[in-house]
Amino acid sequence: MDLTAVLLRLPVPRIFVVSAPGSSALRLAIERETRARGWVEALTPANTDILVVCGGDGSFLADSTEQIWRQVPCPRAYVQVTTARTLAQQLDDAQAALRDVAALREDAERHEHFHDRETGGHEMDMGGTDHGDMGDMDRGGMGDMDHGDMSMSMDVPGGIPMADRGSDRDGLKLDRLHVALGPALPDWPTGLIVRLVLQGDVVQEAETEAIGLPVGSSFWLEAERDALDPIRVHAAAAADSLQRFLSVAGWRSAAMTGRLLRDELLASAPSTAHPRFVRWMRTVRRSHTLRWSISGLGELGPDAPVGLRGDAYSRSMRWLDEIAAAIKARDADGPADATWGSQRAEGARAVVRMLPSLLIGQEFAGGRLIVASFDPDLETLHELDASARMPADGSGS
Amino acid sequence: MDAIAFGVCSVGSIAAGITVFRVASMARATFALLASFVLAAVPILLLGLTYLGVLVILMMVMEMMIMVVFMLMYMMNPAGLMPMKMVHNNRVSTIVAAVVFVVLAVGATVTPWPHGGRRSNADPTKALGLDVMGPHMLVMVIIGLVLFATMVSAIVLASARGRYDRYGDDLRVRPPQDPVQGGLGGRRRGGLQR
Amino acid sequence: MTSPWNALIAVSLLGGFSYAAASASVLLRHRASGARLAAAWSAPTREGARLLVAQRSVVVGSDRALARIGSALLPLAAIMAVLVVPLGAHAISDLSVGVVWFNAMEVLAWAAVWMVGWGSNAPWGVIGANRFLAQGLSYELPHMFALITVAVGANSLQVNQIAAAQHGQLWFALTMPAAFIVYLISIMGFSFWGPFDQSVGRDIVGGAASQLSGVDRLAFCGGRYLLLTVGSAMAVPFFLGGEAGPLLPGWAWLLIKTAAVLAVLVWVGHRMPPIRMERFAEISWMVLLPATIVQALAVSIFVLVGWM
Amino acid sequence: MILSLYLILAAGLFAVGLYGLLSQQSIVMIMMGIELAINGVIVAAAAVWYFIVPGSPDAQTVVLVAMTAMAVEMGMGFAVTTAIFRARDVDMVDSASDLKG
Repeated sequence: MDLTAVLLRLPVPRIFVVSAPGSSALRLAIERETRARGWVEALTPANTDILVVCGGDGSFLADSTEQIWRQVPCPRAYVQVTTARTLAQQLDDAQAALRDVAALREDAERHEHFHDRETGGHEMDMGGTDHGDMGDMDRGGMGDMDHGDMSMSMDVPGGIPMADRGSDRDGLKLDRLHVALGPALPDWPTGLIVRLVLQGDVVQEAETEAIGLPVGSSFWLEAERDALDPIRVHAAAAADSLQRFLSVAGWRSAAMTGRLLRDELLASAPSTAHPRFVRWMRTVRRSHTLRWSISGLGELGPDAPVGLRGDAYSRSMRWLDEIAAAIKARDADGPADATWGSQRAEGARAVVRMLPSLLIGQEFAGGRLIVASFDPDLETLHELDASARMPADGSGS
Repeated sequence: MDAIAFGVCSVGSIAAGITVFRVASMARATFALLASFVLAAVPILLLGLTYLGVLVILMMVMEMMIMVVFMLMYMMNPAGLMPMKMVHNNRVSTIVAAVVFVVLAVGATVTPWPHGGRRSNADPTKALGLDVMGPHMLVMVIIGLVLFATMVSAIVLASARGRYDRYGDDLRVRPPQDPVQGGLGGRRRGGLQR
Repeated sequence: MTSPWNALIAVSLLGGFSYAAASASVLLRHRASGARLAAAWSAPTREGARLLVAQRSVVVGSDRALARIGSALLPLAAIMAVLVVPLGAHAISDLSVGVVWFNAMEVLAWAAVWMVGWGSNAPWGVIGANRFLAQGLSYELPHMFALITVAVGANSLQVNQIAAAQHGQLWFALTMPAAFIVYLISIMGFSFWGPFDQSVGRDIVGGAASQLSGVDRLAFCGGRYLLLTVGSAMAVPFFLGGEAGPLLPGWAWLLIKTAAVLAVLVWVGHRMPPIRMERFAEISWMVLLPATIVQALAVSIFVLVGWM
Repeated sequence: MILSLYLILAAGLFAVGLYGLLSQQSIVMIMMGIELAINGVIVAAAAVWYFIVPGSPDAQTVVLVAMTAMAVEMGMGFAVTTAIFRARDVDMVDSASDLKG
């Protein structure tokens, strides 16, 4: 056995999940499975071994998936998941593929060859200047760096136009950078795209888009319908949002415990009152650093929906309240809020509308935190919109 | 050993210095300059001036890292994707530089330099410290004043916002009106939260 | 110059401690996520193997030369900094200006991280790189004043003499607490660890490191742990009395104290959420810097009066 | 190692810096030239200390002063560039020639 084969047996694979809208159930299943195996999630394609595309028939994300796949270094494996039942088997297969030296060598050679061609000629898809187009998304829509076009029409090598400029808050008129956030970004609301114009890391312009969702199916609405105890589902949804928020804030350990709690709540396991979760809630709530670091971001006044008011910190603490209520109220189950789904949908609608005005003028880190502090559930929004068009269903607002 | 180190580093230092004006990418130009400084510090270290040599490295790394940010801010084409000439009177400059080099080099070789005084056994770092805190105290005081004046005037020149922009016309606005709020105080409290 | 064995021992200790720090970090993460704890000790090995066989990623239009030099520079800076860390009676090279040398090597991290971030040619990388500079400018001045305070207190820039100056006295951690706290903060600052990891933050999908893979990533991530370890090892002669301690031999105390500082830093990294750059910058300039200046002044007066 | 080699190194650095100073258009690049030239001065001063006046630290003081000059030059240079850039949106010396006395 040669050294490469030995080394290939050792690694714990890193997976990068691209989730199509409407596939939250799969995303949660993958996250559970990842944790059970002790695997790790990658933040970028460059640090990925297994690319997992969940949901959709592959057509929706085809463009950006293709882009992402190109950036994944060998050894690598590709998995397209459509149902949770086959997930474990598929991941096992992918791991086996990561140990198949001969096949990997072949893939690596092709990959290298491809890169040589691509970098040699400087042929670039970065030069695209029509920002509205999805195919424009270099780096798989994880943030493309297409420099806007410039009035000086110079013949530039590689067809990369220079960055355009615009006025900024310091009166310096520096270069601008166009970055698109989503749809395949870790810890990002499914189905949301935010296009930013950055100067340095200050957001100058922003526009949001909720990309069309092919099949109206909302994981959280279904879970609520099926659950014996809707309050726990509500708490699980809050835990999901909160763990994403903490993850964006960079507090990885706390985010991971939040994720575990979410899964326990969904599985209706009796262990949610486990001292670990009580301790976790206390830690998050009492963290002065967290409060000090994020308060004052994205403040909304009284004209916003009730659930969104306040700043990022107060929104995250409301999620925590919700979780705490569900854990404590195990015995004395109060009536669940019947308008939960429609409130979520209304909140998401309001967020998509208000985000640009909140983001402009923020620094990039602040902007990400603001988006994460809303965590708009676009799946629910689309499902309720769809069912509102059908008169038979009365669950809409 | 020392001679080899000296030769390699000094040639490398000058080569890196020339590279600064040959590369198109501003980031590379800055790091070439940094390489030139670090390589030029090695001969200084070889002379036994450990403090000054290390200080040159320390200071230049920090200085270049600040410089690179300004380069990217103000230069067009910072990444050097488009080769472009940004020089004027290139030929004259080259000739002047070459002549100056030849004159200085010849001067350095032919001048009968006086031969060194007595080498003291004291640590040169300590000697320097005692010197600037003793006989040359005035130099240090003036350096201090100049640096302070530089800080003040540089900020005045570069900053677009003064305290009247931050605190309002009567300097009473609290918290200060900053585009991005800092970590101290100034958090708006009141009805908005919760 | 001492024997090459010293160098070998010092570098392998550095590697060993860094490995332990990486393991401990995985362990804490596994505990938080409810994954198997036993897997933690081998996790760095597995990760290393993964990165060794992986291709180096190539992003179109990236400045590969800069990115690769940068990722190699990070571990290199840590190894060169360890030259002046005293090990037993003698460091590998007990420079007369060890403090300044340590400071210079640690500042090389600025250049390394910036090169990697810029070289990646992705918005994440550039944002991360510039965040690290902002962070560097914020922690560096208080850090330098902390080092100056130590040097003044010990009357020397030589690391061994600084440790020796604390023998039979109160440790500097007690006599100059502000400097000690600032020093701990700046260790996390230059190794972008824990609350100060915004330059490789998750909100910018790994920031400066976002496009790294293969050996480059191994060097970069490994270098970060090496820096954290060197910083912790240096805290011992600076503030914790060097090898002073009862019963056990001196070298054992050195190792124990280093491990303790490292453990505290790793734990803090998991226990605290990151601090955003714009908030830290103001704290650093308005609180930490004046605090360290006052500390330096106080220590200088103590030295003049003869209390230290 | 002899003094003249050190002085030739210093002369080389100084000449390269001088070339940059004279030829470059961008203010930031000109500053790089100045820095290189000053670095030549630093090397020369260090050599003079070692070979000519090792007994007194005067030459070392010159190195300190030169480094201060670098820092001041950088700070003021960037401040002026920022001010000009804000006011007129140029960073080339040719475009700011009306600043001549």
